[in-house]
Amino acid sequence: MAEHTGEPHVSNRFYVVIALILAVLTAIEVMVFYVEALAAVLLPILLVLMAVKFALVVMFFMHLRFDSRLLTGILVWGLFIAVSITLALMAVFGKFAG
Amino acid sequence: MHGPTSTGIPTRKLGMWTFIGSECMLFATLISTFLIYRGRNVVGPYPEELLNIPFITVTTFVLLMSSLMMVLALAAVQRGQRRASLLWLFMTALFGLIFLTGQYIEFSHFVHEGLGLSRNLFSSTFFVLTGTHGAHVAGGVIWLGTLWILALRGRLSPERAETVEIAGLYWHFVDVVWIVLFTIIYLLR
Amino acid sequence: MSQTSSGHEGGTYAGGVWSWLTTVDHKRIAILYFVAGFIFLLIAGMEGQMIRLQLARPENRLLDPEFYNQLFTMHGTTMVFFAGMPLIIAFFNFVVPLQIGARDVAFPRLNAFSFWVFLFGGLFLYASFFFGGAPDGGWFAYMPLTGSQYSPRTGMDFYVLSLLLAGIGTIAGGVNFLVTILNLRAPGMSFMRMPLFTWMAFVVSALILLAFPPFTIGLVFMLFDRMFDTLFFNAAAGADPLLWQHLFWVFGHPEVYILILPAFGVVSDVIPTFSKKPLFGYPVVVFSGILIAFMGFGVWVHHMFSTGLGPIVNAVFGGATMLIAIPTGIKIFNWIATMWGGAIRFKAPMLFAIGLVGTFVIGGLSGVMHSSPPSDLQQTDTYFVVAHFHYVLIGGTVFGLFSGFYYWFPKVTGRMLSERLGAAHFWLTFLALNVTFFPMHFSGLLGMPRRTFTYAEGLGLETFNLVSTIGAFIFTLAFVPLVLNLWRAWRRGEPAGPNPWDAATLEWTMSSPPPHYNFAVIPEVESRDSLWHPHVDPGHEPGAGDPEPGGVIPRLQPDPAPEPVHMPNPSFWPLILALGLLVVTMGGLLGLRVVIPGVLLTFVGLFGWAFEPTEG
Amino acid sequence: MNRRSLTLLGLGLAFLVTQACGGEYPQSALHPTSDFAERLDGLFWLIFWWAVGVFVVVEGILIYTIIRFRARPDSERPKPVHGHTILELGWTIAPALILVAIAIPTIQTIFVVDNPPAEEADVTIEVIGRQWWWEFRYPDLGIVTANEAHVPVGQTVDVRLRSADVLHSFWVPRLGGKRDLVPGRENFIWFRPDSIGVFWGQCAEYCGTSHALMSLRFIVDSESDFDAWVANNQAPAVTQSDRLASQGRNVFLNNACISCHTIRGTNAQGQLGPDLTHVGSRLTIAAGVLDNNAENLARWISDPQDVKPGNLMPNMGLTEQQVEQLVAYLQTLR
Ligand code: HEA
Ligand code: HEA
Ligand code: HEC
Ligand code: CUA
Ligand SMILES: [Cu+2]
Repeated sequence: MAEHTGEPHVSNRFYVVIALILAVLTAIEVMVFYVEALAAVLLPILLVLMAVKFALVVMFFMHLRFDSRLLTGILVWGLFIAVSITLALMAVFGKFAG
Repeated sequence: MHGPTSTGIPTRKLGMWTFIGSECMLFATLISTFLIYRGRNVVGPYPEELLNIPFITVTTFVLLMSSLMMVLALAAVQRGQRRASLLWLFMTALFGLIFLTGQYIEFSHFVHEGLGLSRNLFSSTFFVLTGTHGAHVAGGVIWLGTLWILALRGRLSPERAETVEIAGLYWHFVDVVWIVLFTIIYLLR
Repeated sequence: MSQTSSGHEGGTYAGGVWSWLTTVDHKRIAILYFVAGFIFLLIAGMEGQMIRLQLARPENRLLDPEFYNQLFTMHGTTMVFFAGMPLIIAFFNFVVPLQIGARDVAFPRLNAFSFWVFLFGGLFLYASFFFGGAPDGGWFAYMPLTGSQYSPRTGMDFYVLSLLLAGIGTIAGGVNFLVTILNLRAPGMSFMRMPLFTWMAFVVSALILLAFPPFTIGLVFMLFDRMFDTLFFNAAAGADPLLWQHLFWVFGHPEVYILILPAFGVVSDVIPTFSKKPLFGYPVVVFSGILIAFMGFGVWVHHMFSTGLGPIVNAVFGGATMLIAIPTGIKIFNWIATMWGGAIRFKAPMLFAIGLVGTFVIGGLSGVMHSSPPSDLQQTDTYFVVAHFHYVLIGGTVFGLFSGFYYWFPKVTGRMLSERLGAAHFWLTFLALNVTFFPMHFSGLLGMPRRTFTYAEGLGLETFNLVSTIGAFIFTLAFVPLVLNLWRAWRRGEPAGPNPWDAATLEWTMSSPPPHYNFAVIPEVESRDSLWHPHVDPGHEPGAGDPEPGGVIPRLQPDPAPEPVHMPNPSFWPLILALGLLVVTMGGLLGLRVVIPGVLLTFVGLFGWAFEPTEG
Repeated sequence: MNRRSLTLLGLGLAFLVTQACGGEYPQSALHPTSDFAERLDGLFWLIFWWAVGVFVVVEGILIYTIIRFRARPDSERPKPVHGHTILELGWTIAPALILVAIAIPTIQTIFVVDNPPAEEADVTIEVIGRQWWWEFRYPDLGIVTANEAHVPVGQTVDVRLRSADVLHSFWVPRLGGKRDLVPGRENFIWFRPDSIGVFWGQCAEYCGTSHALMSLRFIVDSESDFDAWVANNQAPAVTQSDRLASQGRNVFLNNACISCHTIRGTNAQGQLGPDLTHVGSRLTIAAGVLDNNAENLARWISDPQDVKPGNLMPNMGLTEQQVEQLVAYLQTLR
């Protein structure tokens, strides 16, 4: 059951590329925020971009991509409960009532 | 004390990950509160009057880049490149400090505009939420500082890279939290 | 890394107070937890009995309301956080490493740290009695009553600060045991071979990690509202005081399962042992436990049915709550099925285990009555609820813990307890429980609200309350045989030997008490019930050392250890760090001039810890 | 040991049940006298009997098992059994079905009791919870009173719940279940009383020192009695002829009393305490704690803190004589 852990076989360049993508995504986020035309779809866009950035960091900077699946499991469970409770609470407080 | 572990994952690393799993709940609670109370203020100043997107975008960028510094630092330590390790560890901590300074400027601006901690629901939730995150960053900076000193003393040999990796996990998580906060607090209205 | 080599002296300990202050050994930390937790149990129990004295007759003027309100608040808070939890963690500490074939927990020093902050939290809470009075907001401290406007005394500050302090240790413990069980299992100890108690320890650790943060944040909000006038629960500022209730119960309901699942774990180990039959439907029992824990996060609103959240919310959470009856039922039936066709030996641990199965059901069923929102509209905040949760907490948690106490005592001390005294203890406790709390179902339905320091004559509640009060004092009687039993064991308890109960799991393979290093050689596990598994030890000729006819051959640990075993050094940094945090906590009341030295001490502890040359 | 204590328990139980059945229970949830309370009651008994069923089955099997399979000297090692699919399905599905049987009526009831009354309410009462007494307002009738509400039998009463300070919970068991009074929110409960009488209620959410002493009365009148009560309570306070009483009136109006109490028709317009315009006509004082008679009034006025620790009415340090006069006055306020 022991899996490979420790340093991933990726170069510094790879990390720089990821960082660049992150920077670009952040730039896009801020841009769409200012574009009036997108106001309607702002929410979905921003949430998607946020999720992508999140995923990039945990997968590559935090090595989940190369590390034991167990670690991914731990994070996913934590996130799952956390997000569910957040949504449930907001629902109870009528945040989705429109 | 115990040789190969049942999962193959180093014990301290696994510990950090479980801790991170728990931290998710911590920030989720803060974020829930922030979202539930959004728009329920009875007195101003209101967020849209004060939030300075361009400014925060910069600090956000800085924090993102500190994550890059962090991975480079880890890689350097793993490869046993002492000078590189020193440099990147220092940069990570430095960027962290810059972020904190930015936060300090933002906070004092708000207070100056009459938005004290107990002014309205926005200020209460905002300060406690971002403050908790800031505290995490500060803790990370101190941690990185000690690692830097270790490196300086030449005590960060590749065998002890795990220590840096764990600090890195923590640092990246704090960064990830900010990615979420940035969107939720500043961009979503 | 420098380490002690406690090999050939058979793992004996250095004695003395200092050795206890600096110990990082899970077995000794277990004992510390147990003693502290038990003392808190007695204190809280006496508070419960004072409550009963006051309620013995209507319009009684024995205690004034201020004091009564402090009593039930301290009683509840202590029982849940400073008796229930530490007693459970005591068992985690002692049993889990032994059951998975480990020599200690993953982070021994963190383990010691957890204990010290818990202890300091408890002591800090009780200090309130001497500094301006104890907290009096009830154990769930509903805002706004507990805000600075309506509770100007420092009592609630003690509540908030002590629970924050203890909470740090609890979360650290959660990390520690989760990692221990994931990472330190002996070769062959796959998940599906783990004893049920370890399984539940695993699940509960996960529950702790996910349930405590919301509470921590809630407490921080309350602290800030009280000290810095933030507005988190201030209706005038547009906030909703109900948020506190949500945050508390998002934690609170999982918390009650944190309190019950370990008890279920104990019972799932005890019943097979004393029926001489492996657990019926092992995988199902495991998964129902996981399911209970998981569902526990989706039912919190059932504590708020009367707050008027509307039909949809109530329907959803009521339904979700009912569902939990199914996995719990599965456990109950599997336990019975385990006994079915067995050869049941009514030793003290088994008595308490059977007692749990019998009485927990009562509490569970009253729980289901609560889970229907409309019928709960009559029951909530009455003694009917008080009856419910004492049946599950005493008939469940306390019975489970006592079962485990009688079960593992021989392993911990190497001495046997008297069965007759054990039986007396069980029957008296069983009697006390029912005499005290059964009448509360009636007094509740007949109109007695909880948290009332007195009740009017003419409500027809006199008899029920009197009976309850009598019952509360039978509990004291029940403790007599226990105390006698301990005294007797200490004076002339028969030596226990490695496996007095002919049990199947790894903790019974080494001498009792276990050597410092637990396992002289890390075992290879081939099956679930290692010691019952046929021909574990080919080299052993039948007869010699077999526990009893029909018993199988025990595979024992060699003693002394063939070669030296390395164990972590004792360390006083956990204590220093905990002290630092205690001072910071005190600073919460005494101001910056105390906080700052506290922070400094904390850092001293942290760095001393970080640069101390040991693992973990 | 075993058998004896079991029989003992049996006897005790029987005793308790007999206790619960006979007798007067003015605050009992088991003696409903309104449509609302009857719904809750019906649902409760439905679940109760299911629970009894489960209880009997489980305990039955349990006791049978431990007796039947107790270890005997001759009993040899039992053979391991690891599972039994049919059985396990059985004890998963059976409870599920029982729960469905409970859930359906539950949800039906929820949508009745958590929604506003089906038909137009005949009487609307605003209840404002305060530490530690109840203020009742009849917006349509222009009546303000405290701790005792009158309602007509057989008509739908709509109760609107608000809090002036902390959480409280409105509970008159025989008329309906609990609903909390939450600062910043308005809750409601409703019921149609179906018999005349005095029904006791009590605050059911811990609200501080004297939470235990925050009770109330709901008095269900016949139509005519109710109308009479309304007429009487709409009128301002009667003016005194009696000497002692008018002296009391002066004491009242020249003391701090007026800063907290309202007596319509006088210049006493305080808001902190209960409206005393018709205090004399109430059955109890101080939120159901004392019967309303001269002796208790005197006791209350001379030392309210002793009657109800921590309540917001201070000890006024009045002379015997002033108290006597005040009592005379208050009693005339019918
Ligand atoms: C050990 C702790 C523990 C446990 C295990 C439980 C278990 C359950 N609890 Fe309880 N509960 C508390 C501790 C616990 N509770 C405490 C401390 C409070 C009060 C807090 C406070 O206000 O101070 C409380 C309060 C409480 C309330 C709120 C009451 C109120 O304040 O209005 C509710 C409401 O739904 C509830 C429900 C349940 C249910 C449905 C279960 C279920 O898990 C029970 C499931 C078990 C069974 C049902 C029996 C076995 C099953 C079978 C034999 C199968 C067949 C059964 C059926 C088909 C029904 N509990
Ligand atoms: C594990 C949890 C637990 C346990 C075991 C108990 C045990 C008891 N509880 Fe309590 N109880 C709670 C958890 C628990 N309780 C909670 C959470 C509340 C809610 C609080 C709130 O509303 O905020 C509560 C509330 C509560 C109330 C309601 C108070 C009110 O609403 O006004 C009452 C009233 O009777 C009560 C009574 C008792 C009694 C008589 C016992 C008995 O079982 C106590 C048994 C006695 C002992 C265990 C020790 C006795 C031994 C001795 C005294 C011997 C002396 C020894 C020496 C001197 C060496 N408890
Ligand atoms: C500081 C405010 C305050 C003052 C001054 C005050 N009261 Fe009160 N009074 C209250 C409050 C509050 C209550 C309700 C107490 C409770 O039931 O918790 C009350 C209750 C009463 C009641 C019982 C009413 C009922 O229906 O239960 C009477 C009678 C009464 N007061 C008379 C007096 C008299 C006479 C005086 C002057 C001598 C007086 N009060 C002065 C605040 C005050
Ligand atoms: Cu009002 Cu309790
Ligand atoms: Cu619950």
